[in-house]
Amino acid sequence: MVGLNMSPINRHARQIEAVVLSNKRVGQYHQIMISVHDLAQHARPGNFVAIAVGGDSSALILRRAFAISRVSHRADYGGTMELIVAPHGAGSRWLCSQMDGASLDVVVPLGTAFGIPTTPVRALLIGGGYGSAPLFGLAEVLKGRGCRVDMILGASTSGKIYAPQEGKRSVTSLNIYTEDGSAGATGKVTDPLREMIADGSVDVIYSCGPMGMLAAISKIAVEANVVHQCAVEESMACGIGVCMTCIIPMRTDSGEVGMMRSCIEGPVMDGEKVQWNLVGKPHA
Amino acid sequence: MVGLNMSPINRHARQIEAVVLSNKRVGQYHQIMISVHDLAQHARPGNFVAIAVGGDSSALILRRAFAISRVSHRADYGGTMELIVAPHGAGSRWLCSQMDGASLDVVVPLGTAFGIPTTPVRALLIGGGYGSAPLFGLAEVLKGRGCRVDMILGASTSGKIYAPQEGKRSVTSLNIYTEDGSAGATGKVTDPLREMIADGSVDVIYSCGPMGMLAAISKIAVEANVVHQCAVEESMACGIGVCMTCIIPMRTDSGEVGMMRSCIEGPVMDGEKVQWNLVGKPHA
Amino acid sequence: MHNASTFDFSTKIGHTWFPTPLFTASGCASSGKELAQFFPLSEIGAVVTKSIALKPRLGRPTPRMAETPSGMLNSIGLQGPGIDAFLADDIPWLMTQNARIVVSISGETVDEYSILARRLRSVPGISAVEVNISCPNVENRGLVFACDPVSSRAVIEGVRRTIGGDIPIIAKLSPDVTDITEIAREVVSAGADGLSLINTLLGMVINTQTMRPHLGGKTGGLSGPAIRPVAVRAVYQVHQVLPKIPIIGMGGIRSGRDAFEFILAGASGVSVGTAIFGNPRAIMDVQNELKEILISRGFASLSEAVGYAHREDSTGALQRGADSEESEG
Amino acid sequence: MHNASTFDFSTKIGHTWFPTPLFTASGCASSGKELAQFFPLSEIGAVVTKSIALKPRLGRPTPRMAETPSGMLNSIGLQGPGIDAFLADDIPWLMTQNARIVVSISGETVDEYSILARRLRSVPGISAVEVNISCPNVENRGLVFACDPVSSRAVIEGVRRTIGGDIPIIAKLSPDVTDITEIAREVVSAGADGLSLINTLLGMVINTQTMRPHLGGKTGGLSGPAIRPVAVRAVYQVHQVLPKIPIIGMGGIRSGRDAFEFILAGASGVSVGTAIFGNPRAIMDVQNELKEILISRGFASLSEAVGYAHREDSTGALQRGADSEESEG
Ligand SMILES: Cc1cc2nc3c(=O)[nH]c(=O)nc-3n(C[C@H](O)[C@H](O)[C@H](O)COP(=O)(O)OP(=O)(O)OC[C@H]3O[C@@H](n4cnc5c(N)ncnc54)[C@H](O)[C@@H]3O)c2cc1C
Ligand SMILES: Cc1cc2nc3c(=O)[nH]c(=O)nc-3n(C[C@H](O)[C@H](O)[C@H](O)COP(=O)(O)OP(=O)(O)OC[C@H]3O[C@@H](n4cnc5c(N)ncnc54)[C@H](O)[C@@H]3O)c2cc1C
Ligand SMILES: Cc1cc2nc3c(=O)[nH]c(=O)nc-3n(C[C@H](O)[C@H](O)[C@H](O)COP(=O)(O)O)c2cc1C
Ligand SMILES: Cc1cc2nc3c(=O)[nH]c(=O)nc-3n(C[C@H](O)[C@H](O)[C@H](O)COP(=O)(O)O)c2cc1C
Ligand code: FES
Ligand code: FES
Repeated sequence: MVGLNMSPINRHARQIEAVVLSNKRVGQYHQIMISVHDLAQHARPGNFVAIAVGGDSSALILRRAFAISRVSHRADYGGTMELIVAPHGAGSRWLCSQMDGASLDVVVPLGTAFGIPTTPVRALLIGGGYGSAPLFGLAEVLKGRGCRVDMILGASTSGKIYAPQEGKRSVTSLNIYTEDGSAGATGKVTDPLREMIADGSVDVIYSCGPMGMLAAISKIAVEANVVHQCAVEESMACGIGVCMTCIIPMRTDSGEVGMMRSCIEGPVMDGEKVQWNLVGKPHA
Repeated sequence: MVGLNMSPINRHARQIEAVVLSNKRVGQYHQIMISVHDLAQHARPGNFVAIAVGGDSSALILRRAFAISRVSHRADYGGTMELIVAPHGAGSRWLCSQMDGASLDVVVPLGTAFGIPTTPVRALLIGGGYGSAPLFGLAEVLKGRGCRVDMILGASTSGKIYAPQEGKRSVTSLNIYTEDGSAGATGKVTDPLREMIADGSVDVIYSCGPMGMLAAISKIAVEANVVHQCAVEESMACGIGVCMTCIIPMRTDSGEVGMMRSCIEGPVMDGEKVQWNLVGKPHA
Repeated sequence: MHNASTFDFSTKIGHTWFPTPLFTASGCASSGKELAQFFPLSEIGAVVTKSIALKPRLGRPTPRMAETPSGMLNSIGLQGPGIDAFLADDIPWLMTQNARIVVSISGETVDEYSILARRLRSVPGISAVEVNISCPNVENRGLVFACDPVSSRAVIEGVRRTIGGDIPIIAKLSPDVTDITEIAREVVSAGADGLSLINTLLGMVINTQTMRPHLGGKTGGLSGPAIRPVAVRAVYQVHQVLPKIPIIGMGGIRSGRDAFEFILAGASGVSVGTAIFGNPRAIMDVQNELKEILISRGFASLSEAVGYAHREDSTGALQRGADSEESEG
Repeated sequence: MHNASTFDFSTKIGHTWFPTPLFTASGCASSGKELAQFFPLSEIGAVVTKSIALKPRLGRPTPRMAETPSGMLNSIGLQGPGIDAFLADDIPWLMTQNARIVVSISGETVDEYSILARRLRSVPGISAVEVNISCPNVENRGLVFACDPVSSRAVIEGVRRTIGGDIPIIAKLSPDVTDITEIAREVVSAGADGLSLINTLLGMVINTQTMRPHLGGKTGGLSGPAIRPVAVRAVYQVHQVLPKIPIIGMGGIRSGRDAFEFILAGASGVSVGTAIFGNPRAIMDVQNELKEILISRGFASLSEAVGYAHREDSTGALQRGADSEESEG
């Protein structure tokens, strides 16, 4: 097994007022840049933010979770973060409608981060839809550690592929799959997977995307005995570990099934331990 | 009694999308101009608008009522309406925070209007706080009919007196009273009233303001046998006559007490008929 | 895919058919007059009138309402003109509009309900009677009829006996009970042809300025989107035990999606109440949206969708349009 | 005008004093660890832990939550480590934080509650036990204990007998009953020192994509601002009949104004639950705001304000600050 550093969870989390610095449409997503001051330095690829939505008299009482896509430093604003937001329901649509200068109530940084290998490895990053968002930040870090970084992105259609020009610089290879063939190859990200990892040419897989995709990757990774870190996505009420709504069935060290909170013991989890067949199923 | 024309109720009411053309702070109020297209021509002094507040995912499910202050026509936008809004609770604060270009969901015009005399009369207009808003539009109409228009405005403090320069043109005399003496005379609008109407020099009183003020004016008007039309303010859930929350106890033609809807049988009501002592009291 | 012309949107309560499943909620549309300027009343399923009592009533003092998060409290106290004036004025006017009419009645004793039913029996133009039993029973320490199975049964039996077999009876239940299915069973076995679920929840707001209960009547009825999950649960529970009884679902409906939720839970009609206060055309909007959703999901008729959420979980089960992108909002 | 230094913010349940009336709501703060990084747990009245069962439980399948207008549904199914692991891990940790601890217990049978009480009896550092009786009674067709006066009494009697007289018992009631004052009287006469009002309302959301109940557990508990008027009403009703019994009020509290509303209705403590999910520091914010409001209204102590909305309507009555301009929002 590759040695991976897990960063301590939520130790630096704070509730802050973040200003929207820019909000651009990119395909079917919005690329939203917010100022987060010195909290930027504590964010690791895989961490997420929880944002209050709907304004002062909102009927939406829960925060919405979004992966931190990239962190940077701007001379004028200090630390900034980029989010890639799909306008899905009322909350994310509200967020996508916020204009430059709007102020957001954000709790950040939250959750586990992708484990970073201590030695250079060959990494395969697999993203589905907006799941690619945190992978570009991760790619940068991995490249900085001398890793080889291959990336596969997939989505139903080209507008749902998020692959910014700047991001591609950190990637050794990038392959795109769409189900309707509107960009890249026609098919799913799992199509080339077995072959790519069969010959032992990949040390670790990092993935982020829909649960079905993560489960399929996990199956293949387990068969090929490749480490697989995946960022899961379960409905979250609190995002900070107190409500128990976001649980994922995992094999514990004692071999039993345990219900782990994906907000605090995740979102990045060990794909091999997740009991994919038990997700959303009644348990004894 | 002076002959007064009551306009038919809500016949022209429509639900429209109105754009905010301007929003200025004036003392403790916001003067908000909205475009209402051809509905402007149907609005009469005393009518009100009902505005949805809080945006798309608002927890505030009821409309907020505001008197129409003035109606005008702008070459670029067609019919416009001006509202004078006090930032009171969540809904009115939201409205006051809307910027130029924001679009509002408005039902307009609603309710009864001040009766306009068919012959020139001597009219006294009394406004409390933002209650002066509809009186300036009324003053214009009365002046157009050759009436003498005296006005008394009152509030707790100067910032709550709304008396725009343009509005004063239609008024023969204007007297201001504040309780803290920060503008005009120190005292209440009712202080000079008995004297002003004692000598038969006033044919009709029009009033708009807090219920306590309207009740006090009514008492004096009844004693002096002067017609008194007042615009009342009761909490309204629907604004269109279907919910029965906004009722005011009135003496009916048969002499009994009836519960009249202030949204549709008001807000302009005959002060003499309102049973002020029964407002908010349990009835047999 | 079915289309608007072949789709069957009608619904049935007792022997009466309604062309659409959209009803006004009692007390939220008065007797229809004020809404008629926003849309033709004949286009919806029926106007359900404000609950009418035997005698004229002045109702409760103001304030009669308080807005609450995503809801409101009301305490009207059944203000109304009494049955005589109602029959003389409101029914004939509604008939001129070609509206279908459901008359809601309320009483203070079991007998009063029967007397009201007798007055309605021979009135032409009434499609159904809704019996609002969420009223205090003066003969039983003011305990709300709908909170007691025995009183609930007595009221419905009385109305059934008096009104005869022609006019359908819809019993309107309160959610403020330990087991709403128990009350539902009682009123159905007592002769109710349908059920209206739910009336408001008992609530209170304290005015933090005066430091007293805000409403003139102290407590009030909670309605609006805030209560929707409670209403959907009630409809689901009752449909489960009485799958053949038509239910008019209500509680916070303000979009076609909301109405669809009630239909899936087991309602064969829906009422729009509080949403009218925010949008005078709400019921028409809900009606159009609901029809569109049902058609786009491939249902040939409303009745096919009624109670669809109860179907067994099996791979063989019909999985309609689960990949569609309609918003949950 | 009193000021922060002389104002008495403390509250008492049984023989136990709490320095402030702010409690976390059970199940909304886990065992406190995750909140400790946002504020020191010792600053609030007490941490009420997630209801703990005898054995470890995995709980219900996901989805376990659905957001609803101004509220949410949850269906956790009392996932937890069981009493042994809880006592070994969570209590000692909370003690290192100098937090006051209220342990919430839940059982499936009357006996289980007693066994849990016996386990707690000799554990140092526990300020009170909250008995969550909104759980299905497996010995009585799964009927929720709190929905039945007989079962409610049996649970509290059992806990009282087992735990002895030292640790105060707080019974937590469900609003899903016809008459909450009846249950309140039963549990108080069975030995409860205080009451927690209210637990969640039973609700359901149907997923209009899958056309099935959205939650893994089908129904869930409704919480948040949406239910506040129901909770305030329950507190008001129970305080009216049991004015001497301390009540911890909860249901949608997210500001000092909301907490003040519960205090006026008759609560001598308040819990913050769902609001924590939207704002990790919510309970501290509520605590600071409540204190400020009470002082600005001229109360010398919290206890002076408890139930203030019940005072008689008379011109002689104290009318504090009715002209102040604090917002109702
Ligand atoms: C760790 C994590 C990271 C995420 N990162 C991103 C991202 O980078 N970009 C992005 O566009 N989206 C991301 N999501 C999904 C995003 O949180 C949801 O799309 C969003 O919450 C939907 O809110 P809504 O009001 O628009 O939709 P609604 O469907 O109206 O939301 C209703 C409720 O369901 C919850 N919910 C709905 N969909 C999801 C979902 N897919 N996952 C979790 N909760 C959901 C909401 O939080 C809300 O409480 C992430 C989710 C998680 C848990
Ligand atoms: C016919 C009419 C004309 C009005 N004209 C004006 C005007 O020109 N300018 C202006 O500033 N205000 C006016 N008001 C008052 C205005 O409607 C309220 O200030 C506003 O509704 C408060 O809403 P909120 O959300 O800010 O306050 P909140 O107190 O949070 O509102 C809570 C609920 O109470 C109702 N409510 C609160 N205060 C009042 C009130 N004074 N009257 C009626 N309902 C109330 C609200 O509509 C809402 O449903 C008028 C009211 C009526 C009935
Ligand atoms: C202002 C108001 C008045 C009401 N009056 C009655 C009534 O007279 N009779 C009745 O059965 N229900 C009455 N209701 C309850 C509604 O018919 C309906 O059951 C409830 O409001 C839930 O639906 P909604 O959330 O769509 O309003 C009233 C509700 C409101 C808000
Ligand atoms: C996610 C969640 C879990 C809960 N778990 C429990 C529990 O274990 N025991 C309990 O007595 N109440 C539980 N409750 C109910 C709360 O303690 C509280 O009574 C209710 O949510 C109302 O308060 P609120 O609106 O402030 O959340 C839970 C509530 C939520 C939202
Ligand atoms: S979202 Fe609350 S515990 Fe994870
Ligand atoms: S506000 Fe509804 S009847 Fe007047």
